[in-house]
Amino acid sequence: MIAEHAIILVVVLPLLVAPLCVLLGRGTLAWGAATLAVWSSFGLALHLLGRVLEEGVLRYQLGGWAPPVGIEYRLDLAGALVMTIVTAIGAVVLPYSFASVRREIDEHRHAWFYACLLLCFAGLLGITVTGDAFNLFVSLEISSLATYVLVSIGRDRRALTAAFRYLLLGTVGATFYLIGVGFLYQMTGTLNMEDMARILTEARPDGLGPVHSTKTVRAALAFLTVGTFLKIALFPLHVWLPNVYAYAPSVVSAFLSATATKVAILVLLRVFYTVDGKATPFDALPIADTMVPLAIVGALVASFVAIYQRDVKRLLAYSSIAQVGYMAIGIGLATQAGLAASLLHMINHAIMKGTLFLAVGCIVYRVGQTRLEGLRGVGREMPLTSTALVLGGLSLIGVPLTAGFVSKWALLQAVLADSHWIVAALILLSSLLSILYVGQVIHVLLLRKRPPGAAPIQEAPLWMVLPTLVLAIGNLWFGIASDQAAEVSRQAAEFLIREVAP
Amino acid sequence: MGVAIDIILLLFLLSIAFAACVTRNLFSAAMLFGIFSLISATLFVVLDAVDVAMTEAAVGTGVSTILILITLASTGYRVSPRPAGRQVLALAVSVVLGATMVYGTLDMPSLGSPDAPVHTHPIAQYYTEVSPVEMGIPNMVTPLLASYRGYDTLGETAVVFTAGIGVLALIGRRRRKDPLPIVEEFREGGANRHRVLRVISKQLIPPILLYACYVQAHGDFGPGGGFQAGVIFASGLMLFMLLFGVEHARRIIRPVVLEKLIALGLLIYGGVGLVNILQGGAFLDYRTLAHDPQHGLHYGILTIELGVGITVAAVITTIIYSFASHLRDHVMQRTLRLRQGADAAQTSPESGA
Amino acid sequence: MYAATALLLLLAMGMTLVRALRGPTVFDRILAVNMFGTSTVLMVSVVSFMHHVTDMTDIALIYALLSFTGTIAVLRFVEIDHERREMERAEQEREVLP
Amino acid sequence: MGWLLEWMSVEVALLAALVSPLAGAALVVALGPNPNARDGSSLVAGVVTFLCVLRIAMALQAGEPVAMELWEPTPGLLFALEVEPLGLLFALVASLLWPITTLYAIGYMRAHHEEHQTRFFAFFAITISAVLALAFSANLASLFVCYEAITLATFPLVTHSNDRTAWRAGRVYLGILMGTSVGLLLFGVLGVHALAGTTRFTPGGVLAGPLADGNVSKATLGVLLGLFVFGAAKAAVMPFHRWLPNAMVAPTPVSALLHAVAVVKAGVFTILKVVVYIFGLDLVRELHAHTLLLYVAGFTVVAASVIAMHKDNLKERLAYSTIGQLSYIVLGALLVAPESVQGAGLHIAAHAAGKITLFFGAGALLVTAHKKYVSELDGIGRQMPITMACFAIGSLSIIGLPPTGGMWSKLLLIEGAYHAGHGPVVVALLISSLLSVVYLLSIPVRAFLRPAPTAQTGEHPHHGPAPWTCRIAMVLTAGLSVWLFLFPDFLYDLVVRMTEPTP
Amino acid sequence: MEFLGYINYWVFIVLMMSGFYLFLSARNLVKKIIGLNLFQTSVFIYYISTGKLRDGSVPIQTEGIESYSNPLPHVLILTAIVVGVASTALGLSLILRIKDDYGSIEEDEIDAQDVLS
Repeated sequence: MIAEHAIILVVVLPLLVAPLCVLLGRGTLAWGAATLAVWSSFGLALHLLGRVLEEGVLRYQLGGWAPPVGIEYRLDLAGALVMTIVTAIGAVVLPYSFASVRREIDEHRHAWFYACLLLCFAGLLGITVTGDAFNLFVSLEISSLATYVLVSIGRDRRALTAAFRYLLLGTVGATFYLIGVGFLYQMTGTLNMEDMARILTEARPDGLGPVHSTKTVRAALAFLTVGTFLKIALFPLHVWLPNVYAYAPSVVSAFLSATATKVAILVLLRVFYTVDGKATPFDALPIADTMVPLAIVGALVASFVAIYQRDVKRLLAYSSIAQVGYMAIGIGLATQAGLAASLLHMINHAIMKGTLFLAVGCIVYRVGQTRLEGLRGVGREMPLTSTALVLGGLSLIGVPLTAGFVSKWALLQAVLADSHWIVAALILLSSLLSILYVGQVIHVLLLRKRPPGAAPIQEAPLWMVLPTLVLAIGNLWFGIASDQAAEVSRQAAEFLIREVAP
Repeated sequence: MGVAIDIILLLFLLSIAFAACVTRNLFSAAMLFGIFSLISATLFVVLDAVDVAMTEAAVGTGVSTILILITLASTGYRVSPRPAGRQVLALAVSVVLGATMVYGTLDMPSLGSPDAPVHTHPIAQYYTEVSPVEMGIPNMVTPLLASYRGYDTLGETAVVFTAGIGVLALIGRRRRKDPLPIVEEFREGGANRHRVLRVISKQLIPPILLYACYVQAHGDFGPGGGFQAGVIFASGLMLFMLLFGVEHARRIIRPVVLEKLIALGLLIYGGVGLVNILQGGAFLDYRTLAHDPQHGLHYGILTIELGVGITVAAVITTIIYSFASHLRDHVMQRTLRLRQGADAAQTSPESGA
Repeated sequence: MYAATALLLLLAMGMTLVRALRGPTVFDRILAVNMFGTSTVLMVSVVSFMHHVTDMTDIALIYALLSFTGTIAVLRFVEIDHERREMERAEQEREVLP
Repeated sequence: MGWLLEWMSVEVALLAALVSPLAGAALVVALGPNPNARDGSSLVAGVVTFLCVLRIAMALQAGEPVAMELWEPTPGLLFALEVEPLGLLFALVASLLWPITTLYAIGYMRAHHEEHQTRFFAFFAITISAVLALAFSANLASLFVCYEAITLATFPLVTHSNDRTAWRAGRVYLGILMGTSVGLLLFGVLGVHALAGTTRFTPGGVLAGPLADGNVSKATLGVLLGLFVFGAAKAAVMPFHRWLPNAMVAPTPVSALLHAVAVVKAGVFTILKVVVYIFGLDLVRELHAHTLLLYVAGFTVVAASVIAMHKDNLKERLAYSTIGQLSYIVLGALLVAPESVQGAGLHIAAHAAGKITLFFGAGALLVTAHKKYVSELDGIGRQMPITMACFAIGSLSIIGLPPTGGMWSKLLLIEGAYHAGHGPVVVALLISSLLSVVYLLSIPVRAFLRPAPTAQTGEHPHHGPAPWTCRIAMVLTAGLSVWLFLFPDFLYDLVVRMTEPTP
Repeated sequence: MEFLGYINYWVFIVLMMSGFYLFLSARNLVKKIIGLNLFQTSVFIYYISTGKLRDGSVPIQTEGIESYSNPLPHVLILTAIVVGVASTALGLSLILRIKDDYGSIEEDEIDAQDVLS
């Protein structure tokens, strides 16, 4: 029975444990319930990934109603991949959160915090698995609203403005998405993605060519794309991101940076391939011509700005914008290799950003702040944390034998396969910039001396260090034995592209 | 005739939107927004969307406007002038947006055209022709909301739940050991000076609550359902709060109870789905609930509507309580500060300068 | 017949709208909004009879209830704001006096 | 002794050559608390590694193909090993000198009372593993990965002393090596892959096809060649040479093995490999860019020698000498005459044997007599005769005089330059050799012929000879230089096979 | 009549533009929220317009009525309204907290304080 319903349980379990957390009321109990829910989701996600690899697309009719009438859950390989990333990061973050949350969030808010974390988690998973364009909007809003709360629940007042700005832009993005879906609905009469894709290729009732060539559908695509760009934080729509990641509680920064943008990218893929796939959006709109330059400029500008940041979390946030740029480049190429590289980078970026933010969280736990000046020499006294930080940093730069290298390599290859020499050179330039900003952090943490008279610092508690190290080792593991991840992302890309082929 | 009403209402909307853009006074902007919602709700009635009209009226004119007003009461109505450069930029972006949309409308089917894909797609017929027979429920929106797209509604309930938790987490009153010192005039709170208003309005509260129950139960046959009922229920409680003060209202339904109710509603909804799975059906397949599938559907829809109603009523009440408490604390602190200042000024005249 | 009623109602709504837009005092606006709500209740009822769908009267009822509650709420918050301004004025006077 | 090695299959030997240094590193860490066992295990690992490389050499001599594919994380990034003559030569040199250096390091580190010796030996071993993997890489992609691994593994060695200068040097080191490799070398690797569809080292090169098909212009290929020459900054072609003198803050065994043999040779090795197996000699000859690059390398040769003359610090003088000598090899590669390429290959071995001897000498002076500067060395030969004698032999080898192996490689280089018609290069080579006579031979001359500064200061009048392990190591390497003079045939065969690919 | 068939869409576009303009140009946070709500409400009007069927009736089954408007957009907008009010409530409570912590709800004054800290 569980196998049959796994696809829905993976989303619904955390969704329903969230109110349970509130009923339980106490922070520790809520934490326990949340951890159990997330871990079982992780197990189910692995199970689903295996099945998708074996059997192809999985389907589930919610309420027992056949698709265009009811909502359908439809899990393809790309979805399963992102789902696995999200649940894996969740499974690592939750044990970590116990100590960190106690330090950073007021006691009476703990149960609410875990409830919101679960809702955000469930919303993100819902996006990965849904086959219905409107249901995607609902899931998006669940995760977004929960995110706004998560960001602002800490004690830093700057998180409030960050969350507010995120709320405004996020709502605009979601509304754009809604407009796009509305246009598509008007031209197709359905909300099911596959049904939409089918009708888009049909001839119009008035006999004027296929539906996808109408101006309405083009406008719809434009709205969907811009709305999703906002969620992805693609340059120049990234303004909300740095402060959100910088001032949110550590656990939230780690979780969001590793998952939220990835899921948003999946939404983009859904728009481009699953919904509009057969109409090949890249022909209808100048997407590649705008997306690749925006992405590359974004990667450069963000890397450059990151160098001048004096706050570690802000620095990492800007680097996230740059990394999102890489993924967007891969998608903008509109080739299978590019798409596969993007998906692979998605996995790897989740691991490395997760590592880095968790490691920074360990430091925050002991030091209480993230300004670079205040962290001089801290790494020397926290050897395990700084090991994780260094590994994550190397991966971010893209040093061989780390995860970051493999995906950057794949991306560069995809770029060069289309002879975009300048793009490749610019990607390398932004990698060079990443050496500078990562080097700066490592330099301050490890090489500078603690100011005289500073109180000695201990290593963070075991339950925080252990998850951090697990992810850090993931960086190495996916750098050395990355063939499986690469194979899965290649297959996922192939599947998405094959959907395009008529 | 419908078209004429439609157009006049749209003209009203346009004038309000322009006024809202131009006005410098936040209070009038908020009031205009209220009217805007009211008119659009009327427009929804003209466009046959009665359920939406009910919700928009309850939410737009009711909840949103009042929340904005409470916020304004504690933040003030002052607005600093906007720099011109920013206005030009905003205008440019809006025009680009509008141009894209106009471009999009060029190929749209005209309003109400029966040839539009929205109406020719088989699912449209399914919802209007098969569904009443299959479900035995005259209001086509209700089964669509609660069963065909019941999962969306679960998500919607989760969103409401999140909002409730979020507001609690942000401005919910801390369970502090030392509560704020209470200024005596505020202890009673509410409109205690207006005796007549109090007496008259008090009589209105039970009908409102009763009416909420009617809307909850009658959703199968007419406009209404859990969400609308929840909002109406909450507005009844809000009336009570306005008349007798938030402290009193908090004693009637304790915030802790509300918090648990928020969770309970969502759990009821999800629980139905899990029971369906245990019964061997798909998630939210109510037909498994009874031997006769139609009965099962009715049970299921009633139960989840109840869940929605509970969560929504609890969340809206919680939100309004939290906002009102926040405002009250704000006013009280201010008064205390001023009093202390006044005392200090009286005792030592030099310090005032 | 219904059409004529509807048109006249729309006229009334338009007039109240002008008041709501022009103000000039807060109480003008509040009154206009309240008035507008009442017209809307009537409007919905008229539309309901035009369509022969009696269920719409439920909506009219809700509008009426909310309009009442809303007006009280608005007045209450205006009152609070008024009190605050009084206090501020008192504060300023005290600062000016010494 | 062939029978001794026969029982091991070639594949096993290949893997074992890479794994045994790593295993050695693990052992070193595990045995850290017990210095004797730790250092012993390090030595044993070195010997085992060398034997494995020998086994591979025997297989190659016998004409067996030695290749294996490890894994392919993403398409185009294939980790594969394939042994060819040049790689074998490099691996032989590195693996032979590793146990010797270890022997030396044991004495040096203990006499110098260095801290963190466990860490030192562990990273040393990891570096060697990466170097061997680089030497055996079957394609540019895996070569690049190894190249970066070497940079990272040596970083802790450069910053070993953990003081301000060390960290500053570390920063320059990492900055230049990482920056050039990511910015230029990686771009070159990807460019090759994009143009040729493969990065496999193929006799005759892989880029001639795309050029013939008109997919790429000569100018682009010239730029590509430039990316490699400057991108492999470990070769220290000016202007990317500054990391090498900086890296001299590391303990002397590091300078000796890594910054005279393994790391810097990884750079020139990369360039040689690229010229021979990616571009192909014929193709490079057609590119106008190669002349330009040739003059850059030639300038480096002369300039480095001039700078070396002005350095009083012994290790820095040797560092600049290394820069010059490395550019000899780059020159040899870029001259693209068969003789010069052979000479370049041979010079990898000859320079390694010579320069390591010199560094051993410098280290012995530092640890025994606490002398860092050339000007302090007057008359020291009488107290440390073995050290200074070996130093003299090493100097001869670098200069290219008999009875040392350096003579053959220089001869081949000059011959190649002459055949290729590059007169100025011949002149540059000769000038540089003359200069090296001045800056290198002057040292043993001072040590033996000048009188000691007779107890003016009275510091360390009788410090005695260097530690015995150091002396053994020095004698071994000096002997190696001489042996290369007497029996160059084995290596010569190898380099010839490189330029005349077996069908 | 063809022109009238599009007027809903175009008016909705103008409404949406004004809402978006208010959202972008305002620096007062509450005003931004009001603009956002106008923007969203206009989108709701658009959705409901798509479901309208000429001569169709309220989608509640009644004797003697054959054609009904499509109820699907109604359901979608019910959900969207709820989502809208949820984010409005969250936004406003954030504003209250910002007012508490910064003492202002004007964007540039808050930014100025953030830069200083």
